[in-house]
Amino acid sequence: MRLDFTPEQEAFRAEVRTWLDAQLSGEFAHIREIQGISEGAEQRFPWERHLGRAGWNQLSWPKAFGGREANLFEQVIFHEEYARSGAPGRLSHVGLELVAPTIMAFGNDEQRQRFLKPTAEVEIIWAQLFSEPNAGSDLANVQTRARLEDRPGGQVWVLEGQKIWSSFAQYSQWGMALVRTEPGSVGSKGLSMLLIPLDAKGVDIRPIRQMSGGSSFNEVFLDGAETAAANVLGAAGEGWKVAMGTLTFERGVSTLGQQMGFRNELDHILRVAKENGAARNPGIAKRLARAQAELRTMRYTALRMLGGSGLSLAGLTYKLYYTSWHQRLGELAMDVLGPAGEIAVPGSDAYRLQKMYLESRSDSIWAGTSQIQRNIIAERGLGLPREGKAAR
Amino acid sequence: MRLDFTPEQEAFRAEVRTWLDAQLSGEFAHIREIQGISEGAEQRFPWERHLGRAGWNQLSWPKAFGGREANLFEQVIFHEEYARSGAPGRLSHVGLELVAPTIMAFGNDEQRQRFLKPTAEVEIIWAQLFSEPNAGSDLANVQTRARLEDRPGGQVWVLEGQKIWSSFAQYSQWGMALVRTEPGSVGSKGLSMLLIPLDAKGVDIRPIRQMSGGSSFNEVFLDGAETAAANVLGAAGEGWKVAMGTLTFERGVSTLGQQMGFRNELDHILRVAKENGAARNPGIAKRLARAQAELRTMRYTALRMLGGSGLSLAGLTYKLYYTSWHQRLGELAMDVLGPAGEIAVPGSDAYRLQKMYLESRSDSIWAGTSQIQRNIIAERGLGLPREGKAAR
Amino acid sequence: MSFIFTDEQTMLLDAATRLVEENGGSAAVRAAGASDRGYDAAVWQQMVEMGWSAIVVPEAQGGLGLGQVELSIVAAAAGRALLPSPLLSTAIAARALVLAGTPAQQDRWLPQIAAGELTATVALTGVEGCYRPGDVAATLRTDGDGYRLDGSAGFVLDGHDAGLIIVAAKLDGEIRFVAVPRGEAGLSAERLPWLDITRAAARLGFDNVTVPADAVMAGGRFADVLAFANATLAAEQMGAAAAALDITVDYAKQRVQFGQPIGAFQAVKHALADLALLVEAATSAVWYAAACADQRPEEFAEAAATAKLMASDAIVKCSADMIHYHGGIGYTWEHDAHLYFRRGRTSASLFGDADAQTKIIADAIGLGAETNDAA
Amino acid sequence: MSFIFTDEQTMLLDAATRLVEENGGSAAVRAAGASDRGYDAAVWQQMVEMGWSAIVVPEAQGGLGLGQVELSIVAAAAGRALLPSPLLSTAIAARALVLAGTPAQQDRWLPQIAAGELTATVALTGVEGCYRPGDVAATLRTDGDGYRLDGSAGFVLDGHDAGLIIVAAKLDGEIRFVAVPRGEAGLSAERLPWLDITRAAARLGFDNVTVPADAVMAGGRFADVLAFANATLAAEQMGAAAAALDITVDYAKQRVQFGQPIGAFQAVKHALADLALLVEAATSAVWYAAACADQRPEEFAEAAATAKLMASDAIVKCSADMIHYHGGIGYTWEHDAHLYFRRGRTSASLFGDADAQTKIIADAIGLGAETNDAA
Repeated sequence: MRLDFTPEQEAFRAEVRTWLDAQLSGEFAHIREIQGISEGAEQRFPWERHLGRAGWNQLSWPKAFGGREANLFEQVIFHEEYARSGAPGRLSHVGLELVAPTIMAFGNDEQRQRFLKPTAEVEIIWAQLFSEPNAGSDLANVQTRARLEDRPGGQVWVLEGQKIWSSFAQYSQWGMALVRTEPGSVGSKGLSMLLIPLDAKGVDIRPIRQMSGGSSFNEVFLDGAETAAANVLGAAGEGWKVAMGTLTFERGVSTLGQQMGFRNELDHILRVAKENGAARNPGIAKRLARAQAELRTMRYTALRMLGGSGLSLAGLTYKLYYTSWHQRLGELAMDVLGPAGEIAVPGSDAYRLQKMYLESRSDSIWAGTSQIQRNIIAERGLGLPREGKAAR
Repeated sequence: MRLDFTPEQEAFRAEVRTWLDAQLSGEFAHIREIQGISEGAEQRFPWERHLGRAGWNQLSWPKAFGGREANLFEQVIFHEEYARSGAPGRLSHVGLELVAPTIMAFGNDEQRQRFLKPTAEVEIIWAQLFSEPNAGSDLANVQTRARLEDRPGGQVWVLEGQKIWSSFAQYSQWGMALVRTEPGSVGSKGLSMLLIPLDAKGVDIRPIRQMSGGSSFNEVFLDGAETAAANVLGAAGEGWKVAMGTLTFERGVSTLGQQMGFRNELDHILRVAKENGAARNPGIAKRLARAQAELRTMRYTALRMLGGSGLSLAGLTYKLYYTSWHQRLGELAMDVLGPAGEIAVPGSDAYRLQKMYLESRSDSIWAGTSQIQRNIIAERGLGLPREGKAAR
Repeated sequence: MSFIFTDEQTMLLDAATRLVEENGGSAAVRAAGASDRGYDAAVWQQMVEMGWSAIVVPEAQGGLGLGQVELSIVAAAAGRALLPSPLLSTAIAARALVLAGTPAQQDRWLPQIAAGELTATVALTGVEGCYRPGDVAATLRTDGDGYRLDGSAGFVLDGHDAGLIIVAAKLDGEIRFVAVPRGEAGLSAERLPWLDITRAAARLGFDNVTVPADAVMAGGRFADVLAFANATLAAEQMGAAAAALDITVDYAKQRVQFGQPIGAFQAVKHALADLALLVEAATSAVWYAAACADQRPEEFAEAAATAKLMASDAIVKCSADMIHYHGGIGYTWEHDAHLYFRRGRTSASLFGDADAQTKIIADAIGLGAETNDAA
Repeated sequence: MSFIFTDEQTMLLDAATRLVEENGGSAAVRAAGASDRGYDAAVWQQMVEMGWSAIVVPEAQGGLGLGQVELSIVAAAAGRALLPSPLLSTAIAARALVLAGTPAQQDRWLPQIAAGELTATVALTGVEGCYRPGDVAATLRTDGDGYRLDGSAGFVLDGHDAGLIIVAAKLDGEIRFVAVPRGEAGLSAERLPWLDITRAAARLGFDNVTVPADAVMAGGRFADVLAFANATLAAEQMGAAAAALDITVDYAKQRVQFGQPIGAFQAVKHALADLALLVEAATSAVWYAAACADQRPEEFAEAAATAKLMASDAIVKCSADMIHYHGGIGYTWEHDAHLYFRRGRTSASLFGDADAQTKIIADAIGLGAETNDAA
């Protein structure tokens, strides 16, 4: 139980900070201004490519794939420094945090060779194509089909179906798609994980306007879209196993970066509360103090989760905890602003915080609804029995 | 949508008030001092018999059974005045509010003749013998058995089994017992509702000490207990139907009396908060105001429920609403008292409110747990589908 | 004592429900909210023809002389569909005229309002949107025989469009209402980019606006006007909350995941049951407040605050859960869930937020002094 | 940086778990709590033999010189079973001596404490049980070369039994700690009829108690002593909360209703999952505070307050739900659920309730002035 970093780790922190400061006061100074998860894509991609070329995107990767093999603490330090720098979150998140680890774990050498470096350097932006209109919480209910067909250049998978809620698919060149490759199969059997090019014919990507006004999510219509037969990750028919592997990567070190984002949001709210006098309302002050206490607690929970071995109860609870915290923070932000917060003039505190308030409503839906999270905590964490089959 | 009473109703109110004031400043003056649901039984029974002889216990009953056939508004008025008088709640509640209406609805003339008058006059105190150790929320899982046997004086039911959570059974002469009369039957089939004498051989009543220290509940062991064959309510085998009828009587006009009890508790807490300065804490003041708002709301919900026709959504929500309100009131009482409330000297504010705090924890358990209530609201009130059979 | 509608009230409810069903709907509501006016004038004309603009206007001034129960019936019906109209703003302004206006003022304005020839609104707060008397940011000063009005007002419903604005303004530290017709020189109005996109609110500016002496009303009714505003708004909120619940319940019956409707899962079922509690509580509180307005004025301030508190809880929670239990679809712009969610937040603060309402209740139970620092 | 126990810490945890399992249990805990002392001296002797009385005593005074992490390990283990002992009171008193005592005072008392020859406690509040400096109700006045102590103290853990009492008292308006041995003339102690029946607390009276000059300690450490008290109490609460959850989970796996274990119903399952969140949060906060105590003193005040807040939430909610999900059985005197519930309420207020803890956190994030009126 040690809180301090070693001198080597502190030296690494200095290296990260120096590098970030140099970039963000120089060529990429403008990048700090970008707020919100669906803004400023055209400026953010050059920055994310720059990070990849400097090796930061692949910090923890094995050296064989161009990584630095950074340990947990170095990763923690990098994410802390990155968030502290004020640079925005990553549009390339799906590729870096979900697809690349999946390729490392389930891909063959050829796939690793072909995809990892361009993914790290953000030459390939990835979309995750898992959910469907009728496969939300019930992910195994995938209906998108793929069949092998002969083509002059060799066999290809031909895809038919519709995917939805694909973050940033509108910017993506490739997608990782969970599809049904065994006709007539149901549930988690008969699925395969295909890597598919999105700039090909038969792919139609339509951004979904979300209730906050922006568009991070997309519908992806697959109507005869093709990908080479070799672009299956793991064996054909093992798609469910691969998908479950992908989902475990969601609770990686990047959660610490997310937390630093939360820290920035809370600091923003604190500043507003002090400026506009809301902090003098004892009820508001207590809620601010509680938000602070819970954010600190969350940080230590994340470190316990990352530093421990295996899937801990702490890890299982993490998403539900931050979801609830973040939605309450959104409400607190609006209460701090008062009715004036309902009037959003672009660039104002109210504009940024109102956006956060609205966007936080999606937290309890994506990446496993809060109900799915509670099922997982209860069944996997507490060992409670599954419900009768008919109720699953 | 009228809030006022007619002159006749106001005259009735005056009659009730005058009568109660006379009794409570005379012979029964001491009765106002009794607090808590498990205290002072020896003084309370004479009072309750007095009420019965004066006709108040059977106010709403048909004249044929000795009642006054009072309408809803007169009942509302009586319960308001009774609670306002400061007299304690009824130990004879089970007989008056549950057993008597069940006998009226399902009994035959002989049973009505025999039981109703002594029940109204509290010559018979009744226990409800429904729950069992393995039949709590799952009431249909009753295991207590009764079989008909021949005796010199005629056939009798002979009972074997164990009942539990019977309020005030330690004072009761008779019990209304849901038992299994068809050997081998399961669930809601094959049950009968028997009226059984409790002062006979084969009946062993053991008070259960509850976490607040008092004993309102009992275990009732039936080991060869007997009751005449005629003492079945409704037909043999129709016990479930009768039991369901009984449970609907729980949401009667007496809920208004219960509310006046809540009113007295909130007033007590308000007085303490003003005296000890807790009301100057803005958080406490807000919670007190909210408790007030919700109690007012509850009163109007109860009037809507009683004044409407049939089983309304308002009626279905009522128990869950007051349960949650009352448990929060218990917590608020303790917060108003502060740590000093943890030290309970008999007779002090802390003693009474601490008892209320502890006793309120049972609200969410008895008469259908909060989970059962939510199922009922969702399925009967909102028309949501039942779960898959395996999960029921 | 009676807890059911009269036959006349039931007929009004049925007619209102029909009107709203015929004119509501996602596309119509969105288009009306986004229009310059903020509502569809043809729909308002239908409401006028049904007599809604005349409900709270006394018969002496050509109105129907009905009560708060009737007003709440139509407000709740409109609230269900979030149907935009000047109903709420005009009714509150009419109330203010009835409460505080002189006979001459009432005779001048109320017949026009009842006939639907004039829409009106109230301006009760400054740009911060709080409703303590001290938050009023418009000021009257004497000028010859009359007065001049300066300052500003925020969150004025339909404030850019209404034909008459009843402005709360300070005269020597006391709040007085003044009737300011649209088009008066020095009156400016700017529609606000509001979180609620299904109704219009404006910021008003008063720059040396001429106020004749006969446009100034009696003082002392600020809290009363607010109470009527909140009781009426609460009815609207209650209707919206009930609709949000109903829509979510319907979806939960139809949406299948894991081989059964999601509404068969206890987690969803119990969450919706909890919403039903809130809606029922709001319903009780709203009708109780309406009945008090008409029959027990001494209980009305507390009852109106209670109704606002309960109805705000219901719409805020029902609309948040409406998003959640619809899943991804509920988070899209195209789905109506966010319209209810936006209405939830803005209506909860309009005419005084939960702190303001608990303050009124605390006053009523003798905690007044204690909660002064909480306001 | 590391988030796991050292081998030594793991051994301590295993040994503590064993000791508590062997000596806990409903009957033993109830009997010990109801005894005159409020604990079983034989069990305390075992703890002493395992070195628990010496954990926070420096090696110079015969202690183990270990830290808050080690103290929290044993406190959490004892908390799981609600096992009564003077561990908490004595450890906090030892902390107070280390923080505020003179070398002579430390040399006099700490070796006896480490050896288990002397139990001790702290008296930090008046009879109202609040912990602002102004709530201290004991007063020192000079008397010749020494002092006299008057006044009272409330909620003193083991205050009727401990051999030494470290009393917070006001001297010229400043809080100083004084060491008062049991048996001093003018010191009275009365065990309180406390809601918590598994541990003893007393009200102390000081009637002209003689306090020699060398019994008075340095000033200014009141908040520090409170922080250590809360960090240690939070560990105990966290252990109790985890036990309440574990017992309830076990019951939910076994209790069958409607043909399946109640733990298979989503309603129960999800409620227990929510409790797991609270327990995990408390766990994180408790170990973070313990590590700060030993390694980051500048963060300790906030971390201790956070731990107390999170651990109080966990024990209060887990114990209330423990009653509920056990059904009728959980409401009986014989079931242990109410012991956890009682501990939940009393421990949440002991050494400062949620308002007091949020005040500390608010101070740390620069909201100090703003929340003065909330305390």
